[in-house]
Amino acid sequence: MRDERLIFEKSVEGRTGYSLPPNDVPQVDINALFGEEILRKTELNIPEVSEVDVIRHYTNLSRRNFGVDSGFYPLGSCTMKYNPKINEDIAALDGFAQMHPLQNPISSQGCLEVLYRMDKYLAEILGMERVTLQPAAGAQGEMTGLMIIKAYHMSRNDHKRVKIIVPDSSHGTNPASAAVVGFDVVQIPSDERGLVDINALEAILDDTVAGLMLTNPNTLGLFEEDILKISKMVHACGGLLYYDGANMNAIMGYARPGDMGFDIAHVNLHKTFSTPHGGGGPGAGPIGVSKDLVPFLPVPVVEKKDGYYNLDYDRPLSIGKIKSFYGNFSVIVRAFCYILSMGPQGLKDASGIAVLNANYIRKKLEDLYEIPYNRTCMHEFVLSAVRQAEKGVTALDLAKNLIDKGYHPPTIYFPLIVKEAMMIEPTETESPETLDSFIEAMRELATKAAEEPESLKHAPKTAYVSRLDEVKAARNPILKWSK
Amino acid sequence: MRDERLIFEKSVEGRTGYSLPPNDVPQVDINALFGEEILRKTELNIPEVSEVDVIRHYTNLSRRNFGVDSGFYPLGSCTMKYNPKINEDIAALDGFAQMHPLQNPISSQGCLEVLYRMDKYLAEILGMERVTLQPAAGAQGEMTGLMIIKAYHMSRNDHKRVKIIVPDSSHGTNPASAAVVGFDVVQIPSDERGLVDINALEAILDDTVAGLMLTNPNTLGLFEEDILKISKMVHACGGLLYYDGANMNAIMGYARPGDMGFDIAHVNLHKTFSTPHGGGGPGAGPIGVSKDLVPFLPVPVVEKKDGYYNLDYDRPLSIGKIKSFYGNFSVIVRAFCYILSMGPQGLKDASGIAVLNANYIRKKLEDLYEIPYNRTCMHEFVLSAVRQAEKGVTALDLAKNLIDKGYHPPTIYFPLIVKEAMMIEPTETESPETLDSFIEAMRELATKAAEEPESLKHAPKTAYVSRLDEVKAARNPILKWSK
Amino acid sequence: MLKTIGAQSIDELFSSIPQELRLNRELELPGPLSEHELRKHVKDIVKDNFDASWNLCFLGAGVYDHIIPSAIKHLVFRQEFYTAYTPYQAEMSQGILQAMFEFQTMITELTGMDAANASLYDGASAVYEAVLLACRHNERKEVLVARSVNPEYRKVLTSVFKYSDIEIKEIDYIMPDKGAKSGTVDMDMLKELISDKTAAVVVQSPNFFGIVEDIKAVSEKAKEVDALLIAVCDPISLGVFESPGKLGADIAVGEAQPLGNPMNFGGPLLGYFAVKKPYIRRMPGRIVGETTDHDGRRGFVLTLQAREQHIRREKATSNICTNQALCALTATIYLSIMGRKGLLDVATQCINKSNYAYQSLLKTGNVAKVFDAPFFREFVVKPAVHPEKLNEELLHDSIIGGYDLSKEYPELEGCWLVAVTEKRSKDEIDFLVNKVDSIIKGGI
Amino acid sequence: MLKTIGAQSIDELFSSIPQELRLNRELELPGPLSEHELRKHVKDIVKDNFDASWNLCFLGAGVYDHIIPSAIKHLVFRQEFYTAYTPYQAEMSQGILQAMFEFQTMITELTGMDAANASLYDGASAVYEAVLLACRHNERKEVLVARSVNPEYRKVLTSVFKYSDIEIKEIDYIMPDKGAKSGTVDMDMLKELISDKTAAVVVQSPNFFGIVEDIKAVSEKAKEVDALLIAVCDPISLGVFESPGKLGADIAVGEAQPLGNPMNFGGPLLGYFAVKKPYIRRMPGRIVGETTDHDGRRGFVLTLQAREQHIRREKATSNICTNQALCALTATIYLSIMGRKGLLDVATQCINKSNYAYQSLLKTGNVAKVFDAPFFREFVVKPAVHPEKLNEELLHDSIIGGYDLSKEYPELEGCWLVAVTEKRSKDEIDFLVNKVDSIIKGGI
Ligand SMILES: Cc1ncc(COP(=O)(O)O)c(C=O)c1O
Ligand SMILES: Cc1ncc(COP(=O)(O)O)c(C=O)c1O
Repeated sequence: MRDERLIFEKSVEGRTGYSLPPNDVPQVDINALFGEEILRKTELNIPEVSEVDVIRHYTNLSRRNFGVDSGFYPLGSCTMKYNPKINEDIAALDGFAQMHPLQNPISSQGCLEVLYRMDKYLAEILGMERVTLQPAAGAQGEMTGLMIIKAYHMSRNDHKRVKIIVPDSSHGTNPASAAVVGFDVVQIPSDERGLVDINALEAILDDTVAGLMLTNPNTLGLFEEDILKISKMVHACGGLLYYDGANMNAIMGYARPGDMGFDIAHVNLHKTFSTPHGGGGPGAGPIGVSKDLVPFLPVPVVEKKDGYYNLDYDRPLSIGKIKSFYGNFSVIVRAFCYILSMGPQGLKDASGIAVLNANYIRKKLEDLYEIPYNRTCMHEFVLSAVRQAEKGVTALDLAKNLIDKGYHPPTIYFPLIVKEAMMIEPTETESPETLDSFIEAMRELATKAAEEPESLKHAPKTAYVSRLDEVKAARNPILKWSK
Repeated sequence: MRDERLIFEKSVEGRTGYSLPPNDVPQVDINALFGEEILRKTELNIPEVSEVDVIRHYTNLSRRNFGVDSGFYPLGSCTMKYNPKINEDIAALDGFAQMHPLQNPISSQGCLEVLYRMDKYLAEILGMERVTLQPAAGAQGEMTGLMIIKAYHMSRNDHKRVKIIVPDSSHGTNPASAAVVGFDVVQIPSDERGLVDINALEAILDDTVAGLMLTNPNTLGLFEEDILKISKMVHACGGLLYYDGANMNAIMGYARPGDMGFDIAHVNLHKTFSTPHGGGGPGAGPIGVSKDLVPFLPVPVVEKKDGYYNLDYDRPLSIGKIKSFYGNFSVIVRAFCYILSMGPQGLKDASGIAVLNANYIRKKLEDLYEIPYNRTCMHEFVLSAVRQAEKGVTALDLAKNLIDKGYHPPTIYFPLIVKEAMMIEPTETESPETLDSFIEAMRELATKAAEEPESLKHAPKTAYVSRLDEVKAARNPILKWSK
Repeated sequence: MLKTIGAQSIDELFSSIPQELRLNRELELPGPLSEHELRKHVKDIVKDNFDASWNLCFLGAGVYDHIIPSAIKHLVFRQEFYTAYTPYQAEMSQGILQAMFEFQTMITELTGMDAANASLYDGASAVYEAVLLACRHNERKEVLVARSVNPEYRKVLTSVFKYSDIEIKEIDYIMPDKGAKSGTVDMDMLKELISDKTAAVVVQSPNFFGIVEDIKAVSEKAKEVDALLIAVCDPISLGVFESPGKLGADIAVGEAQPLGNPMNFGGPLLGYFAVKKPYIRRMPGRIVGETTDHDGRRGFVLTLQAREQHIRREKATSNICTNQALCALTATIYLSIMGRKGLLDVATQCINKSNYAYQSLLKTGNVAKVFDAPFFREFVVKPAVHPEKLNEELLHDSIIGGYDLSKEYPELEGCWLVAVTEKRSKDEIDFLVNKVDSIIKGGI
Repeated sequence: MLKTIGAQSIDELFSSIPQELRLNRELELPGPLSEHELRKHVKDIVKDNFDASWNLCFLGAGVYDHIIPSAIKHLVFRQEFYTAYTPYQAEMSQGILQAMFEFQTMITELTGMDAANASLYDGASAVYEAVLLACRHNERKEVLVARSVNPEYRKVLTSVFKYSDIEIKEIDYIMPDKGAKSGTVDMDMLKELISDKTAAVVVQSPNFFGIVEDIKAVSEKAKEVDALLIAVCDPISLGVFESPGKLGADIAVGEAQPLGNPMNFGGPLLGYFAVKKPYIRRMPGRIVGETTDHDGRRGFVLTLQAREQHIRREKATSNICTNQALCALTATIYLSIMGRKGLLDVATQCINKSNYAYQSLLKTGNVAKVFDAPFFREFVVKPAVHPEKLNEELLHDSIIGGYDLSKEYPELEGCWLVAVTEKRSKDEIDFLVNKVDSIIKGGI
């Protein structure tokens, strides 16, 4: 049943699988029109296969993949909740999918309505004044937010603010985004509670600080309890606060970044708002801003006047554009549907149950695994496989063994501040029975790690391939197929 | 990764996965309205699960199934050709899927146009006068045809015609359909060519014969070369000829049942016309009839007058109705799309290549397998595993070993007149490379059967289950789940 | 490839077809069209259809416009399901086999029967198969069918057995002006016609008028003469009503399109077929059974095949081969998503909403009552304008009106059969009622 | 579950959130809506959209209305693909990993580059990532960008680097009345501005006006000062045109939406990114590499991760994490279905049909020529009525007209950028031409 060939290896000279209308206009002499030197001389190595070849090839490839529709996917920080099918159907409507972004607004009122209303909805959920839907993902939301921070300071002729502070538990995109936009990154440690070390923060706050980026709850799944103090401190020194909303799933309807003192906040629609992640993307990372920052939002902003939606480009303080057009529209449509399906109480319940589920697993594993910051967590928690590692069974080994048990493993080796980290986020869409069987699987692994560690070193055994050699791949990179 | 539970075994009291609008009208007191005795007293054992439970359950079930999109499916007589995706998309359009069959024809002109045109197209392909699209499958087409035969004779006050003749190579539905409609079935043998034995036919033709049912090419994949003679003989004695069109894929554009002397012919849209078989159905079995038989067609017939389509129920000689409404409409839509996509030459080429492919495999296997009627075949051929069976390897064993090699096995033990039959139909949608690898697999099995027969007795090994005990299932039938 | 075969051309491979039979011209057909042209062409056709996505459907009469959960088609159109053939090779078909086993279980649960098959073509074919089973079982030839059974089913019955030795007799329903039971089977007539020649009695509940029949009473009558009771039941209604099995039916059949299947202009539909134990080996169609594999694990196979045409040929219990498996899968997934509670909710909303529509129509004063018995999802009224005219007018307001009963019941001239499912909101019902009222007042 | 945790209520689990931060009211949001209500609600919104399924789209300007084979979405929407996260666990993600490897191979093949990543957000982000790579590579700060590059990309570039030390300078194109090369990069100005401070030159071909640029000439200029050449190329056009790699580009980037992705009101799009060998370890984003498993079988993993943010944090080559994998899968399947020949056919039809439209428009006498250089799929003309007005009128005939260039190029006031893909038939083009002509004659 194994067919390991690439689509290129199935190519047969002259075979075709496409269907186009005949050319019904005069044929242009391409050589004459463009001149030969500009035309492709060597034949393109694009596979020559039939439609049935393509269908079988990618159907079979899909069968070597695992999605949240295949089973439990507690990939911490990534919030792999169920993606309701109705949202897919709606996003696929011709009335959305076949719209050109540059159409006259008179002909795209439906699209603009969705954008306008999503701006309002997300602003309400985040406690912000307005939202731009332009960023294509969380990381681009961060860039946008950082550009706004920069623009804000510049608009006040405050040119010396070159630093962005990030905690050591932050996601890699936070410092990377700051660097792309041209900031200097300063990292501060976490304290013994797993929270921002207030003293360390204090020590570096000065008038070169442009802002602080924070995830709350943080990547340990813990709420930054001192957030009000922190925001006061940062504001006091003239900096702004950026909220990395990847963990927003924990607190919808319970608390809002705006109320915590954040000036800017992104949300990952592909996490909290249930849009599918597509095996890597596309996602969407809208950001909300406080009132003072509204003038800096990217253009265009959708406005409504006398029941008519229009695109406002005339915003002199705007940072400009960060992405073509208006963001990942069809992802936004899905999230729009999600919000309407859930309603206010539904969103709050989602957070409530996400937190309940995480704490339940945490409690059921705390005797067998080290849990560095073992107290009530939010929607996720991080355990450490240090005890198992002593026996030679690493977080990676545990992960690969979970594959054989039918689960997608948790995030491993993140956050960086926990050794042998396994970051477990069950989400609210999982049933108690699923949690119980996962707990059971994790407990079995712990027992095996203690009793017969060697038996855990050879997983996975049931996947399409056995353990893959990542070192080899990086050392001698083969990045494309060649004949 | 194995989750063997039935959906019932995943049920959790009180869990729900459905989404309905709220009841926005006054609540009726159901007890009072209907009286308690008529209301359900015990709780319904319908599973209580969430949407994600359902999605995962049936996604995973699908992964234990094999379709023509998974790989080669040379199931003889069933014509498992590729099902173009565009046809699925079109059949799913609201403008078709959401139509009620009893709507005023003024509001369903589009549907009626499809029916009207399909009638014409199929009539042309079959060489018949008109076609009814009502039968839901081949077998129901047979019933309909047989009812027409009966009605025809009756209309001529010819009451003694109680017999239907079928060859011993015929499909089981032929005699079964005749019996359902109340005919006596007479079976005639095949001769040494694998064709209808003309003498045997001669011998039983008399004025009690209502008709003869024939597949052409027959189930051995051989064209009944004497068909004109046969049809003359049957007609001469006052009988009619019914064409079982399951093998129509062999001769589209090359020859037509109407021209062969058949009075009635069905086609299986789910075979020749590429509509998917759905793991068992639905299909569609339209039948075409010669001019004389048009008055007997089931009602309604779609007619066109001044550009307007209407349903004609006023047909006094009609046999009445055989199925609700107008047949498996959405299957008909797919076949309609197929015909338009292929065009006349495309259909003829399909038959040409189907025949080419079958002969190619036949030639490449004839040295290792017994082929009882080994001459140029049409779209399929039947080999016999008698040589292998001598070593203890049956057609069933070979089939199960093909599963492990990634192929759906051919039809086995049919037609009944060939021992250890394997009926191979590659169809035109398979590439030479696919045929070659299948041939290779079959040759390997032949070699193994000769050299180490025991090694073939334990397949399949790579399927979700190993060989299933059918005898046990039939002896002690468990036909539903109970707690 | 031709070389391997030893032929010069593909045409040569067709030499067994006598020359005079060869079609020496091209088929007269349009095409070929590319995907894009096909899509445009079909869109052009489809625009002449008034479908229920933009028209409010109040038409039922055997096919119903229920809400269909989105998730269904994401599963049913998994390629491994819909591009497979009948699961002859069980080991590589466990997906559909298990699903059919689940379907059979759900159907027995809904109907209160001991076994169900894996589907028949539609309600109509399920009825004739049931009649065939009954007649073969008790070797009798007379079958009594209530006139309140869906006329499509009765027509099919009549056609199929027209020239056979099975005789179909119809039993009237109680006429409109004949009391509280009007619209239900005329028990007096039943008593009159039933005899020890009766193979079976066929009754439908809710019947074609939407009215709930007293299956129990009919079944008791049938039992007296050892006739089988064939109950035709709507599966959605069985969310609230007692199962036919409990009420004495021997065979329960019907149309399961309402379980998640689109209306599809009437096809494919989904016939279900369930029986009490004594009749299991007489059932038509595919049946899936549980067994074990070589390693002792549970698995599923097609079973009791000795009933079927490919083995028994003319002695088979039925001629069916291809069935409606994918529609059965759809129904199985529908029932899984709805669950016990959802099904009850759908059924209850159908009752509430149809009753609301009924009362509202009557309240206009321009629509008259016809029958008295309580109904499920569908009811008969008599508007002051003829249904045919009324429906034509309603179409202008994007309403697909009810069924004109005079087509099949001349005695119910002017009567209108209106279906109201859970899909219709109060606003939509009010819209219908207003339009009906104003059309009538407009005096068309 | 609460008992296990030792809490009384779910609310208690939120006690780490300071009381004053708790939202003590419900969020002000609509809903909840059931599936059916949601569908109705959205249909109501969607009816205000004039989409390209029923309007003829002649608008391009970076996003194109090509024919999309039906098969694509049947594969891309396999749940195992679209409901998966980034393939961090390679062994259970071989499907998407192999597909991304195939994508990378196809992109290198089209662009003539040595390696490609597994996608970026869009053409715009691909351009800024390329600029970043170049500046970091040769430690220079000045970047020359042709004004004939898509204005959306240029705007994003300007915004992103506004406050950084990277400086963006624009190079003009040759103006309409300035000979055969009008509409292409002004090489004189390029020569003037380029220097050993130049990190990179960014040129697009076909450029925003649809005109094919002389990448080779620009690249030769860039090479002279050791600047990198960043070529922005449309992947469909690379079916006929020589690859940027062969023409001297160091980095090839662009928008791959035309490869089977719907327009989706502008998102998601699909940025591709390919480089010559020296720059591989500086690439942004996910990269899939081939390796072997424990048993020596070929397999695929995310590789060269030491470039990425989750390992290198602020020193990463880029901040990108989530990308556009599903759109890349779409493009991969699109290219597989079209194949070498199909891609060539699409490209050729784009040339034929856009040229036919161009000639036909000019022939009316009411539409003037603007540039002289040959174009691909898209061209600039100057109708006698202002594009804005013209487009508004065309909408009445269900035509989505071309792009009003004056928005971004004041000097091209009155100019109209018209895109004609293989999707448009001769009849549709004639319809456009007639309407334009009659609108202009109507003198609006
Ligand atoms: C905490 C955190 N921040 C930021 C991101 C980046 O978001 P995206 O992948 O949408 O760019 C992630 C995603 O994994 C995250 O978990
Ligand atoms: C030769 C032949 N006749 C008749 C039939 C019955 O057709 P259907 O399954 O559509 O009822 C078949 C189907 O397998 C067949 O192969």
